This record gives sequence, C-alpha cells and structure tokens, in this order.
Amino acid sequence: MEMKILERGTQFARPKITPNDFREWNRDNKPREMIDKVMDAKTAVKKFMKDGDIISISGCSFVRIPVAILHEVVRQGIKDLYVGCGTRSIDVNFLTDNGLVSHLDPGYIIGLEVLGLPKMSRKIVEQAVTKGEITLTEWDNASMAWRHKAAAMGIPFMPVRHMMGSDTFKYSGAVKVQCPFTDEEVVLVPALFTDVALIHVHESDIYGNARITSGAIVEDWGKVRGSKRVILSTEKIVDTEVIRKESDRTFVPYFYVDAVVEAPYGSHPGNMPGMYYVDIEHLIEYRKACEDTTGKALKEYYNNYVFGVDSFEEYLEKIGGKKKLKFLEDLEFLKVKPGGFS
Amino acid sequence: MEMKILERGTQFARPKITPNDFREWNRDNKPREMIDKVMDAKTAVKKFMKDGDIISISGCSFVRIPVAILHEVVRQGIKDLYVGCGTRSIDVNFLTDNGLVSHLDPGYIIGLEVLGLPKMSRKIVEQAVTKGEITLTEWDNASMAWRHKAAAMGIPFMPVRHMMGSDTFKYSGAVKVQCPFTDEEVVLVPALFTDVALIHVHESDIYGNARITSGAIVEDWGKVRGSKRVILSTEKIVDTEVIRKESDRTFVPYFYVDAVVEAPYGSHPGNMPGMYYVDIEHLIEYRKACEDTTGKALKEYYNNYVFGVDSFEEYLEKIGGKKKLKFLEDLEFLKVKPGGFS
Amino acid sequence: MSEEYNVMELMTILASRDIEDKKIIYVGTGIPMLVTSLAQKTRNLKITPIFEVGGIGPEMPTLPLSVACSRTTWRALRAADSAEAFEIAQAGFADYAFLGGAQIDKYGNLNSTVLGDYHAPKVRFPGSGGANAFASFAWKTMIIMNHEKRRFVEKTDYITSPGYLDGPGSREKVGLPPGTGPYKVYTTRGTFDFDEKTKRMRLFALNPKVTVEDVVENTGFELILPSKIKDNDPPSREELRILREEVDPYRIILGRGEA
Amino acid sequence: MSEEYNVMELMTILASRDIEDKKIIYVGTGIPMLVTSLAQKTRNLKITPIFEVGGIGPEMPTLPLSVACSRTTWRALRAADSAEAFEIAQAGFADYAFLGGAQIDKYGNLNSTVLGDYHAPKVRFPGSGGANAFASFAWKTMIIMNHEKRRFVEKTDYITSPGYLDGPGSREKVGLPPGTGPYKVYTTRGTFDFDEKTKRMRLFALNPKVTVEDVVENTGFELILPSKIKDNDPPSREELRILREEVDPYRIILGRGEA
Repeated sequence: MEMKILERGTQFARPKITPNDFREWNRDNKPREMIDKVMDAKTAVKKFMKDGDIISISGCSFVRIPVAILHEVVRQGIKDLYVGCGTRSIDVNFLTDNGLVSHLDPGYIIGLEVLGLPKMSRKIVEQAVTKGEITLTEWDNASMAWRHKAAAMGIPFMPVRHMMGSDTFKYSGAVKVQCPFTDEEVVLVPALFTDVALIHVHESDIYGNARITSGAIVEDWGKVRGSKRVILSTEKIVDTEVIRKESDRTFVPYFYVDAVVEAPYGSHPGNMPGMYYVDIEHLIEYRKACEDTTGKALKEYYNNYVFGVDSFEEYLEKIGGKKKLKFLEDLEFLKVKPGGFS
Repeated sequence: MEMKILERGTQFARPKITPNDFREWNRDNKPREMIDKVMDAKTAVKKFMKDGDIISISGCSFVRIPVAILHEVVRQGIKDLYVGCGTRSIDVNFLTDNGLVSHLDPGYIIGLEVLGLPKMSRKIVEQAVTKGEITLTEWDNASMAWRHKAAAMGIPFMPVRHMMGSDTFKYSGAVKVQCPFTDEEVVLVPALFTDVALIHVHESDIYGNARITSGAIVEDWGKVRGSKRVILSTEKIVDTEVIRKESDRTFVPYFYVDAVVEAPYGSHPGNMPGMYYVDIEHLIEYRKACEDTTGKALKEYYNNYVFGVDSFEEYLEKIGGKKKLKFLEDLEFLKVKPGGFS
Repeated sequence: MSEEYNVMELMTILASRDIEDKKIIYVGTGIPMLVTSLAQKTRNLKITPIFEVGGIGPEMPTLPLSVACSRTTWRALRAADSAEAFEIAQAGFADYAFLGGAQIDKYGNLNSTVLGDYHAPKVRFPGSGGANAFASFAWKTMIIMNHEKRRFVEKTDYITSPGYLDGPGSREKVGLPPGTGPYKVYTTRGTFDFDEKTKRMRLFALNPKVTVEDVVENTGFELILPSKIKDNDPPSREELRILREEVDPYRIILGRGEA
Repeated sequence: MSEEYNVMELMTILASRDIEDKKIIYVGTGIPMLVTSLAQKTRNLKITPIFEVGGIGPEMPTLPLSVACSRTTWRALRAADSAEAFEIAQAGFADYAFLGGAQIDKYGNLNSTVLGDYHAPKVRFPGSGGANAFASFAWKTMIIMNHEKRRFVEKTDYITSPGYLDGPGSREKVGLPPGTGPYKVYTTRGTFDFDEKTKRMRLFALNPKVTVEDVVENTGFELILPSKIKDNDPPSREELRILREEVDPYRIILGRGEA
C-alpha cells in the first residue's frame, strides 16, 4: 500500500514555524521557574508582540475575547499581523478596521453572528483583499480548531475527515492523502504554531496558572499551548492555593504563559460566561458606526473608545461605568431583561 | 514534494474497526436519549462484553482501575480478549493469569511498578507468548495514549515524533512517512478503536454523565470516546444537577456510556485519588502468591477473592471490610502510616 | 385560521416540525438556534443540542447571541472545546445539522464564502464557520435558505459546504464519510428533499400560497417535480406564540424576516 | 567520614546532585521518584515534576507507588492526561527524563523489553512504559543502571529507548527531534557521559572505592577513558538522612539495593 498525495490546496505555504523551531523556542525562551509575570496591558503588548507576528485570539465572536489586550494592540499599532482564527468577530475587526492585518487564515470573519454584519468592516476587508494588502488562506472552524490542537501537541499536521469536495480545500494549505491503514482518503491540515496568543480567562495566579471556570473552551486549549508567547489577561488574580486545591480544573499551567494582565471586565463588550453578558447596546453602536461606509463613524468609534483613552479602566467608564457593568452582570444571570437590539 | 512511506512496522495489521465502522456503530447503537443505565456488574458484563472483544481499561497500574468489573469478567470467563494498554499491572494480570487474553498491544505490562514484579504472572505471559497463545504488537505509553486519542477523535491515525530508531517501531503497527509540510520524518500510529472500554470514575449520574474529580486522567479521555461500548463503574451515583452545576468538570457526557455500575471502593486494591489509597498489604499478598511459580498460590488467590465470592461487596468483606477501607481512606489523606510493604 | 407571519417565522416553524425526537443536533448561529429551541418548547423533545465551540446539552434559557455565548453552556452537561465538539460529529454522533448560505445548487452544495470569481470577488461573506464540517459529518444536513433565483443556481460560485457535489457517489469518491449529505431544504417557498438515485433537489412540499410555477420560476436549476407534492400547513397560533414570546421575544433573528 | 550505604542510595544521591535548578523533569516510576524528591528536599530546588499520565507540578507528600497514584497529583498545578503529558514533552518542555533498563550499549541505547531473540525471548520485561517517548523528546536523558558486564553490552538485544543509535547523526537521520539524547549514566560503579564527537559512552567519574579497571572489566564494550577522571564524593550524612528518613522511609525502592 502506498501513501500518495492525492490533492493539494493551492494556497499551500510551508508553515513558518515548524515543530522543531517550536521545541527549540520552548527550550530556550520559556522559564521553568514560577516567576511573577504580572504586568499591565501596555507593557505586555510592548514586550511580547511585534509587527509581523502570527497571532491567535481567545474565545469566539464576542465571547471571552481579550479586549483589554486588543485595545492596546490597536493603540500601539502593532501591524502586519497574520491572524489564525475560527469564528472571529469584533476582535479581528478591531485589527482589520485599523489596517493592522496582512494575512488571514479565517474560519468565519467580520460578522457579529445574530447581531448582524458591520458593513464598513466588511468593505475594509474586501478592499484590502482586492488590493492584495490582506492575503487569505481558506479554512473552516473545524480545521482551525485542529490546526491549533496539532500545534499544541507538537506535531506537524492533523488528519481530518472533512474539507474534501469543498473549494475551501482548494484554497487552503491542506493536502489530501490515502490513509496507509484504511485506504480511505484523509485530509491533513498543517499545525498552526503562532508567535503570540492573546488569551482571556476568569482566574490566574501571578505565575500564569489559569482557569476558565465557565463556558465553552473554544480552540483555546490549542491556542495557548501552540504559541511561542502567551499574553494572558484575567478577570481576577487568585492565589496559587486556589489552583492547587482543584487541580482538575486548571486550564493551563504557568510554563506556557509569558505575561499575566489583570483586566476586570476585560472581555467587554463581549460576554464572560458566568460573570457578565454581552453588551448588546455597545455592539449595536459599533455595527451602526459601520453603516457609514465612508468610514468616518467607525474612525470616531476608535477615537472615542480606544485612542481617546489611556487604559481599559478609562474605557469602562466611557461605556457606562459601574452601572452598566452591574447591568451586564445581572443580565448574565437573567435578573434583568436585555435591550438595545436596534 | 512527495509523501513516501519510509518504513513500516512488521506487526502491521489493518485496524479491525475503521473510522467508518465506528461512525456507523455510533449512529445505530448509541441512544441519544438520557435513559437510566444503572445495572449491576454481572448484568453489564453479560450485556456489553463478549469473547474476542478489543478492550481498554481505565486508569493506570493500580490506580483508578475498574476492579469490580474486572472480577466479573474473570468470573464470567470472557476470553480471547485483545487488550490495548499503556501502563497496566494487576488489571491485565487478572486477565492473563486466567488465560483470557489472546493479544496485547502493550505499553507496560505485568510489573507492579515500585512494588515489584509478580513472577508467576510473568511466567504465564512468557509461556503464552512462546506458545503463540498470546500475540503481541509492540507499543509504548505515548503511542498508546495517542492511539486512543485518535480513535476518540474519529480519525484513522495520529502523527507522532517518537518511536523512530527503536525496535518497538519495528515490531509495531506504525508507519513512518515524510511530512508533506516540513519534510521531516514523522511516524503515524493507527487509531485503536475498541469494542468495549471498562472505566472507573468518582461520580456519575444514572445516564452516564460522569466526573473524575481527582487524580490523573491517564488515557481515559480517549478510551471512553474511542470505544463502541462503555461500561462505567462509579464510586457514587450523583444527581444530574451535580453535573449541570459545574459543566466544566464533566469527564464524559452520557451518550458515550452504555452501562453505569455503582461500585463503591470499586478500584480496590488500587488507589482512587481523593478517596482511598493503595492497599499495599493486598498487593504484596498478590505478589507473594506469584512467587510460587507452580501457579498454585495464585490459583488460590483467585479462588478466594474472585471465584469464591458472588459480588464485589463480598470481596470487600474478605479483604478486611470497613476497618480496612477506613484505613485506606485515612492513608489517602496522610492520617495514618502505610504498612505491609514486605 | 392562521395569523400573519413573516418568512423567517415560517421557515423556522416548518423546519422545527421535522426534527425527530431523541437525536443530537448541531446548532449553528442564527435560525438553527430558533429551530432547535422551538422544537424543544413546542414538542417537548428530548434532543441534545451541541454547539460547535463546546456547549453540550445546555438548557438555553434565552436565545444565544453567539455559538459561544453563556446560553450555550447554561446548565450544560459538559462545557468542552471546539476540537471535541467537532470530533463528536466526526465520530458519528451528529444526527442533524442546520446550514444556510448565499447560494445553493441542485446537488445541495452551499456557498457562504464569496460571490463572483474567487480571486476578484464581488462580495465576501463571513465564510464557513462550522458549516463545512457539519455538512461533511452530519447524518442529515438540513438547509434553510431564502428562495431566490440568484441564490438557487446551476453551479455555486464556490463550494463552502459539500452537498452531493457532482451527483451520486461523488461524496464517497472524494473521501467524505459515507451515508451523509443534505437531507432537506427549507425555503421561503417550500420544502425540498433529494432524489435517492440522482441526488438532485426535489420539490417536497409547497409553502402556503406558493405555486409550483412560483417555485420553478425562482429556481435557477431544473428541480425534480414529483407527481405528488405536499402542502405545508401554515404556522399554528401556538407555534407562532411560542416562537414570538418564548424563543425570540426581541425579534433578534425573526426581525430579519421583515422584508 | 561517611556512613555505610547501598548502591541504590549511592546512585540516587549522585544523580540528584546533578539536577539543575529551575527545570521541568519527567519522573518515571522507581528511582527517578527518589532522585527528584531528594533533589527537592536537600537542595530546595524549584523544579517542576511531570508524571507521564498527567500529574503536573505536584507536591509529592510521600513517595508515589505508581506514576498515576494520588501522590503524583497531590496539590498539583494541573491534573492532565497522558496525551497532554507526552505532548508537553513533544513540544520541547521536557528538560530532563530519567530512564533505566536491563541492557545499555555504548551509544546509550536502552533495552527494557526482552532478552534474547525477539521471537523466542529468554526473558520478557514489562516494556517501554513512557521510556521510548522520554528518550525521544527530553533535552537531557539521564540513565540509572546496575553496572554489570551482561547489562553493558556491545549491542542491546532490543532497542526500547533510542540513545545515539549507530553514532553521530543517526538520531537526526531517523527523524528524532534534534538536540536530544542521553546525557549522563549513573551506575553502581561510576558516572558516564557521551563524547561530543563520537557519541560514545565515556567514563566521567568513579564511585568511591571503584577503580578504572573495575569499570572496564565490567563493561561489555569499549569505553572512552579520558585523561582526567573525576571521583564522585560519597554520600553525605545529611543526604543519607534525608533519603532514608524523608524520601523513602519504608525502603520500598532503597531496599532493592541490598544485594
């Protein structure tokens, strides 16, 4: 029996980071000691991100996304980013809206799921793709989940049983081969090792031992373990004792993590499961700013909420402060009725 | 670039159960409804195991192993078993000692780790292998963990970066290929889909929604998800409310599970992390029975503890009853000193 | 007899009537959430919803706004991750999945990626999301679409989610798991299934006030028209009430049906 | 000056002295547990032990009896599974791993599977366990062995855990991750390392009361003998006390050193 390559996606590119590169990086750059990694978002982004990085972002759409970190990335204008993503929405829009992305490996982009499609954001991506300022390799959510997982496992690819027959395969970087065990056709998707993962969690100690205490884990098990550098923002810093007491609940042990940023409400306007719900009003405000396809309203949005503030705390004041945040907490637990849908 | 098969393990055999077989089994045989699956060990083994099954067993060595179920397998004499395993010890010995195994995919067998090597058990396996009554395919703990994981994922194989250069590769069913992404050499290990997985956990509801609340998970995530049938024994049956309250802690959702057997102390003489420690005295008694290489003492061990009792409750009385079990609970929490090492 | 209703309400109700009891359903964002929730509330079904990013068997107290939002793991049986959710489907546990798209062809191939030439597209859509995997793994793929000629095309500009590709046997030929494929299509004009032999789309039932001619005129490919075509019953008062009051009281998704 | 001690105590103490601070150590069953625990207790090292079935960074209140027992996840930083533990190593986080075996050859290849012909073996051992993966992934593999001529052989009957295989470059040639391989061998007679160029085993230091001749006589292959050979200091009173009283008070493993 042979193992022939039957078909190859046309957007094939050798992975920039190989399993051996990743191993050597992890040997040389990840401290094994539990050291205090707490710093503010500004410092973390300065220290651990640079132009041209391959990045991944935690959560999905507007759920458990590291907004405090992303605002900082936008403020610092870290550009030429290569973004790998399953279902993304405002998080990647923040970057594309501001011209910071040069390549996308998308599963799902631009849309706000049931909350609609921000027109200006879409226009920006469409134009950038046409001009060649953003290149694309096609993927879907499952292949992206498995590409992150393969990277986390330290292997070069993952066999999968979908993508066949789709144009997404054709415009991807996957290959199709004949299985040497079953003779069946199987698609291999290359591992996506990233330079930096931006991850938001519920709890972390000062060393980066962290927990996601509620909600779907999305692709984050793989994102955090498949990245050379990890910037972790956390709703709350907890004592290591909390981690050690229930070691079955730890999401990631310290040695993967480079920076711990305390960021309460750090996923706003997104949902933090078990803590606060989606700020529907704010997302609709964003979508409405995108109705203006001159881009002016969207620019104002960023001037107001990102460039016009110095820190995430200031931003939280702008969006409605304690009163709004209390409302979102109550909303999470169904104590109040949602509003602001239109 | 080509993807050549560079080398092939000589014990290569096509997997008996392919990903497509497994899909169809799961479609046709696994109820989607939450139905009461509680039954005693006798019924569960009768209903869900048969001669010739490919099986896997939870836990490792003498930790979180489903002893109550295994005793029943021995009593019912389910034979010609194909056992896939990472580090196994008394659990697989129970089966090989009684001539119930015809094939092993071993990572580590026979030994009791730091508690020594049971001679008679070893003799039985050596003789059976020489006579061809047991066939072997060589593996190691990592490849076995990944073979279970691949099965759980529904894929035909998993790429791994070890086994190269070892005779274990030579006598395995793995293949080595050139990676179509990195050009590096990579070994593919075939998924191990099993007929039945015997799994012991801390808590389960009557439907099979189960939790492992303490200790290492070993290969069990994969074992439980990569098996056509799952017999789950549990220290305790809990209300579904317990599961729903902390859904981040669920080990396995109900639809994988076929039988739920309530078996308090069901891992004795093994350790159940967070509940009771190893019964060192009993394991040494077993090892000592194995010193007699006529096999007489070992036969007596089984006549006394397995064939001489009708249920696991009776067995628990024989090994020392409540007093012994209380001691093992105290031992787990370091309240008393261990003994019986020699 | 029946009240006024919009097309979104109609399609949701028709699709939800067809969900079998005691099945595992993969719930994508948007209409599938309405369909699943409505089936649970009107017919008290014992179905297990799975969300592609990890929610397994949640109770969904309110309409989720995202496949990841806390409603999708609310009192769930397990909060897993995306890989695990897709692996459950890959291993054969996905009985139903619901998909939508911008274009569909006669073999049920769906496009939710681009309109026009891939390299110089007229429009870029958000893309596959979980759809490609659902369409590959689910035993029965259910599709919900606005029925317009520009959407029901001879050949989609791009295949995001594989239907029967070029016809009988072609799913198997490219290596997709056997026994899967599009099952039914719910549109603003009717319900469609696929002919067993040719795997081509077939008119199954007409929505209220819609004629065969309407359907044919608004379909860009040749439909199979069987001799017997059913009529879909209009939404009942109770279905509409539950959908409007309990499932989507803020008309987040239903509101899109107001054209 | 020093007390009596057995060979198990000696090897444990010598190996534990060499563990560097601030490293991740994969701890297999048996002596590696003693070595790690002793290093933590005598030198207060900030090392993170990982056990192959999932225990990450436990506090190990007593000597584990198994790589899975509750002592290996006692107040751990994470209780993971086998796949994850091996993946952490595969991804380059395993600084040290400790292995043993029934046979070793001049390139540090280890046999813990069979003696004699594979198809008609004289003895069957428990097999690899985690060893094959550790030997493939760890940056520095440490080996602990009884030093007898029948164990230190020209060619092992079976390679369970790859050392430098046939010499320089051969690990890389078969596709093992570069930069890995056997680092040191601790035996009942001395400490050994591997020559950078030839990858052959080299005498590094002699245990107390052992001569070069002793070592050579009891080694079944040609060792590299450098001009300068160190002497291993005998165990100190304090090392022995901690090992005996705190690490293995029941002499579960240490007892095996009584020949």
